[in-house]
Amino acid sequence: MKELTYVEALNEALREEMMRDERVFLIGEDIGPYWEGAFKVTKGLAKQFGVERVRDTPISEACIVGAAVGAAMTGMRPVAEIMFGDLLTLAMDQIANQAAKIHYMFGGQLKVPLVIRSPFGAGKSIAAHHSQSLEAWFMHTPGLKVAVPSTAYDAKGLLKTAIRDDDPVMFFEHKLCYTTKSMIPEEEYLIPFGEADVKREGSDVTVFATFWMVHQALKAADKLSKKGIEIEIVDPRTLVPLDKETILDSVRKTGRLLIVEEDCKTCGIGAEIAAIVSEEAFDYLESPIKRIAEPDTPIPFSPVLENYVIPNDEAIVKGVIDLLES
Amino acid sequence: MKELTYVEALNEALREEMMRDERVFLIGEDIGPYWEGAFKVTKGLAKQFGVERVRDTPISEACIVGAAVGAAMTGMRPVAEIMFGDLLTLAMDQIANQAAKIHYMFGGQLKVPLVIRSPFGAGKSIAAHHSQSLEAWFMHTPGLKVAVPSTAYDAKGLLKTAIRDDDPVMFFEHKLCYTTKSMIPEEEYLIPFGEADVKREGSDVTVFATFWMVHQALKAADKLSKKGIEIEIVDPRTLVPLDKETILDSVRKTGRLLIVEEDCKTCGIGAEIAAIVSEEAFDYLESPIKRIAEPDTPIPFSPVLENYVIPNDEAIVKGVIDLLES
Amino acid sequence: MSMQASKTTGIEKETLVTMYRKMLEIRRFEEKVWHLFGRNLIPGTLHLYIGEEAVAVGVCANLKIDDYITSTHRGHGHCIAKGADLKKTMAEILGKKTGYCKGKGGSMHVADAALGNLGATAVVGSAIPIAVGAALSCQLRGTKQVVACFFGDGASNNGTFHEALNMAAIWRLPVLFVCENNLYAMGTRISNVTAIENIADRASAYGMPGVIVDGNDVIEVYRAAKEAVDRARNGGGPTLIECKTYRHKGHSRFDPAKYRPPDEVEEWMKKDPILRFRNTLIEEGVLTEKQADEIDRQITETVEEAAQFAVKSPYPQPEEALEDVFVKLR
Amino acid sequence: MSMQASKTTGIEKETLVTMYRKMLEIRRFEEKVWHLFGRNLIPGTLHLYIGEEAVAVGVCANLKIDDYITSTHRGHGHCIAKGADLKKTMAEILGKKTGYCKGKGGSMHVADAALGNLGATAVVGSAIPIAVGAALSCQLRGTKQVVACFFGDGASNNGTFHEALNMAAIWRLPVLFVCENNLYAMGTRISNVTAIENIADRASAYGMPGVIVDGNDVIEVYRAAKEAVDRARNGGGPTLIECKTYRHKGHSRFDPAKYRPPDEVEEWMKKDPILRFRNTLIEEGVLTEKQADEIDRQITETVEEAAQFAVKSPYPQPEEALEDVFVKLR
Ligand SMILES: Cc1ncc(C[n+]2csc(CCOP(=O)(O)OP(=O)(O)O)c2C)c(N)n1
Ligand SMILES: Cc1ncc(C[n+]2csc(CCOP(=O)(O)OP(=O)(O)O)c2C)c(N)n1
Ligand SMILES: [Mg+2]
Ligand SMILES: [Mg+2]
Repeated sequence: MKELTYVEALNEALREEMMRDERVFLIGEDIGPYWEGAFKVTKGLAKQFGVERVRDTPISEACIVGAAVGAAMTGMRPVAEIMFGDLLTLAMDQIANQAAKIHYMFGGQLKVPLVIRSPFGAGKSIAAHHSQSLEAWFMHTPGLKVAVPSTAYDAKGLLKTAIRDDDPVMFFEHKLCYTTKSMIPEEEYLIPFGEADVKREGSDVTVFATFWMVHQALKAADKLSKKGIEIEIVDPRTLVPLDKETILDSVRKTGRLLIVEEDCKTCGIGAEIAAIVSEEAFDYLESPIKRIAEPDTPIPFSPVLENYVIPNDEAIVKGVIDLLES
Repeated sequence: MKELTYVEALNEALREEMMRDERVFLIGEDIGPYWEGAFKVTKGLAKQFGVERVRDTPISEACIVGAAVGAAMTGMRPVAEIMFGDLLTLAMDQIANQAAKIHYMFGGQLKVPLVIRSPFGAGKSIAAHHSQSLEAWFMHTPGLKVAVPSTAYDAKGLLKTAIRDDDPVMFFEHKLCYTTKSMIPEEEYLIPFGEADVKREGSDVTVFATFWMVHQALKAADKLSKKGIEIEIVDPRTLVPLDKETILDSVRKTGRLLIVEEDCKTCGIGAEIAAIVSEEAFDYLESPIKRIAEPDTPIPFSPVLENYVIPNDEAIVKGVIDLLES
Repeated sequence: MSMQASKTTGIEKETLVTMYRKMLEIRRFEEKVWHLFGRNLIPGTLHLYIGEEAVAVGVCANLKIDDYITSTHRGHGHCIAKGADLKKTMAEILGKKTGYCKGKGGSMHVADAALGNLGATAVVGSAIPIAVGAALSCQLRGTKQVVACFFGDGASNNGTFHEALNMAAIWRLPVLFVCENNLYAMGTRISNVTAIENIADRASAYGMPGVIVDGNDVIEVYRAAKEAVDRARNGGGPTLIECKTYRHKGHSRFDPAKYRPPDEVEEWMKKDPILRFRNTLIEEGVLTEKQADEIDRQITETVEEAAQFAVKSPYPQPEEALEDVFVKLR
Repeated sequence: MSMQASKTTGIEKETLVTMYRKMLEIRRFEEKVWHLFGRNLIPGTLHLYIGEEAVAVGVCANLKIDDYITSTHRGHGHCIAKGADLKKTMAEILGKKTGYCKGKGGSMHVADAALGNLGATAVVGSAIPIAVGAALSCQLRGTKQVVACFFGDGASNNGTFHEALNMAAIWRLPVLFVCENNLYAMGTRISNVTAIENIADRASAYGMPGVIVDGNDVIEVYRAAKEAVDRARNGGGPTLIECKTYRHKGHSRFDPAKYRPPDEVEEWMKKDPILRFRNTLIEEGVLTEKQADEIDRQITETVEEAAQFAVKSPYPQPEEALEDVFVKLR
């Protein structure tokens, strides 16, 4: 075992997969030897594998994804990096109309084993164009798988699985998770898609959380534990496929659900979780489902404002207590 | 009063607003004198107002929206047409990062009084690239208003309101609604945003529906009525702002909610409605909320397949009965 | 006619006849499709390739079976030119289970992937980056495959064109950008929405060769494509080939195309690529009138069989709509 | 030096001095910002304009107050060149309530809309279509306003560039596309990702004039912009102006810019636009050394005051995050 940051874990996953399978190559802006990724995820890879396999591109997001789609369809296994999740907006046709639909539209003739890596999340004071969390858009796009690792351990195991998957995978990362650390086994491991991880067990309230919110929930759990309240934190790890059973089982056990999401509330990922649980575990619910999310605003720049919109451990503590009192 | 189709009603709204306010102009592909809109919504307008105000563009969706944003910021009131909702994917940066965020990001200094018209919906056997319903993406984008008229009457009144609104409005239309008809008053009328319309009153089950699903629900209502079941059909008309109160009031009355949506189920607009109701009217619910939606697939071409994925009146009848029996 | 006489020089007779057959196959196929649509047997809409056959055929005649193409909403011609089976193509257009895409794609998406057709996209311009990616793949895998990317004049004003041509150029990728300039994008005259006359002139913005050819002359298309394919295969990078052509019908099956001046239509009808090629082949002694007629008869028959097959084929089962979302359902 | 002597000819002394002041204002402002960042007073990141001042100033000197500009992530210079108040600019960068955007925008979005700055966008290339729309608005409203659209070399490979330049050209819109080619997009040398050497040469793909200027020579920029502005105002349509320049610092405040060869950096440092302009002004007798020093002293003071103002200004109230989503909350 060794301790790695989330960035290092991602880097290790890329390196291992590139060594294992020479069809794997990386394409994106400033991922090569001069910058090694805006968040350094591709550090050392251009050096090791050459600039042919770690390709710096022009600022052409649509074509980065489109080229990755074309390469994936013809025998390669590209991992495209879009520097910020907000910039996926420039490639939505290639992602949602092409990558997601090609296997289906052509009746299964073609496949698109493609990974698109991109970071989401606020908290770095880089304002409205660099801070969004758009997971919900991609969950709402049939044909895409969606991974959302919250820890370094999950990041490595899920990225390796993503690269070996035959379908297009939106592999989202979180800017604030990049510096978090996990113990990583020396030996190789993969984490299957569609298996939620209970990040903490508890019996009073189920807390659904992803990414940075998992870490906030863990903090909240410690505080709540001191008050004698035990929350169970369910981290889905992949949103598509979604491990509904683990979520439902937990809710059936606790009878209460608090959803904590970093995206803006309306039509966010939490809406789907709430809908599923109210459809499928209605009779187990002892109180209304509650969502804690960002308000429906763009992300503001000033830290005072930004901190106000991002849910934190305090909000979770309060939310759990409210739920138990309702 | 006169009977107009949805297309004619939209056309009349555009004409009236262009006559009223010379800042209003139209921009899009093939909306001018040669084609008059893929669905003929702009019929006769180039002739009446000239090609300066009804501008045919190159196939440059991002720039159509971007140019409309720039014009809106500088004193004009553009109405941009994107020929199919699926093609909004090409303009997502301009829509979601620019139009939606400019007022906020610049602290209220600038405003973007822009309407983007685009049709959604399946049912015309034009396959995966021309049949999507992506309302949920835009509901999940703070800064945008979202209109979804189901009838000719609503279409006209809402479009006029949209054009006079100071914020960017995503004005979605539905391909199958285009030929539906309403009685339209001779005198001018506007429909305010954020006011749902109860398309049919009933006491047994609340049915939330938009667009073509409203028409399916109305058909289902007739069938159910014959069995002695009265459903209440709530058509929100705008998704942002959303008239939560009318929905909640109806659910408080009926105790049951069936959501009928044409988009694919996961993270669709119905998820948000389900989440709201289970948060805010939990104690009134006599049975679990139920969603009828498209499955999580792209829209297939062959009518046999396509009809299978689109919810219809039969599915609604069954859904209502299931709800009452659960 | 000495000019005509030199036309086919240097091209093997077999190639010439094959190209003629393919063009005619597309023509008769499209005519059949037009007819079936009129009989309400084809759901949705249709974008016919009639009049533009020389482009797809002239280009694809230079491709090997494992070379790739990308196609468009007006894709039947590309599909057939790359060698597709007419039965499965027709069945797909009719929405049948026996179609290439099992009825999931239809007219706008019909493709035979096994023959290197990477699919027909209905989002204008969206396949241009995909073609670049396929070409990158060829380069990375070190196979000597090439990619031919078909798109319309209208597509050339989309951002994808720009990003893709630049990327292909900087990496010297083995790809042909084949612009089918049929003068219109739906009802929009390309000259009304494009700042310059020739799309091929945009090649200079990417430092790649740009060629303009008479897209109704299959020999010209063939020669230009040959040069570009050779260059691409030998590491010389991409080429932009603009083929000036014309669609005989409206944009889609519903379009009467009233926006086109009648004399323009008439003039282009005279330049019918199949008629011209037939005349050339006969004048140059490659085919006799009789042989040409016989080819037509055979093809008409094959097309008829394809139609029969398609009409008689079953529709998919409704639940098949749920299949093929992912490679393996989990 | 006779060549130098002719440089400022024909430009009013007042204009020259104003330009010099503005350039220096930007420089001293940016230095201050750099310093405040080091003191942890600036949240987020920073993209400094140091070294590129001649571009924004040379262009904006030709604009009236009601002309428009669009700006980028590297936007402080544009903002100040268009006349913004230093206090409110600085306050915004520090995230204060007194800033232009009430703290909602920060460094990457600071803009004074009342002065025609349509905002700084942090999505590279995304303001190019917006500039086209503003120019369309000018044309439709029949005001003789023009638009200057600033963007980087990196942006020129984005699809928006292509769509926007074509649209501006077909409608002959009053817009200047000002490409600030500082040779790099983050760590990427533009020559590695662009198929041709000069971005201005892409103008020919849109049938518009393309001009290359020394972006470190404010007089050259001024003259090129003047010609383009005059043309635009008189209905002559758009121009693409490529200004070859260099950023003295890294891409962002965190970037040591090790990817740049030291001798390249050194060479460009010698071409510092402010030093050069100062020398020209003194040599040509527009300013004395003393006057130039005095200007610097004044500006340093004003910048210091702006910094004081910003540092002392209050942060917004947290709940203000909920305001300004819509024009009127409903
Ligand atoms: C990105 C995009 N914009 C608009 C449309 C609607 N549309 C379908 S075909 C077409 C015209 C395409 O013109 P061109 O590229 O010249 O091809 P042609 O039809 O002439 O073969 C348009 C506008 C679309 N499918 N995709
Ligand atoms: C569309 C887009 N892609 C990538 C980024 C990340 N990014 C920010 S600045 C930058 C470089 C921009 O280069 P250039 O346009 O030359 O402007 P410069 O920074 O040199 O002034 C990049 C890649 C972004 N903000 N937007
Ligand atoms: Mg065309
Ligand atoms: Mg640059």
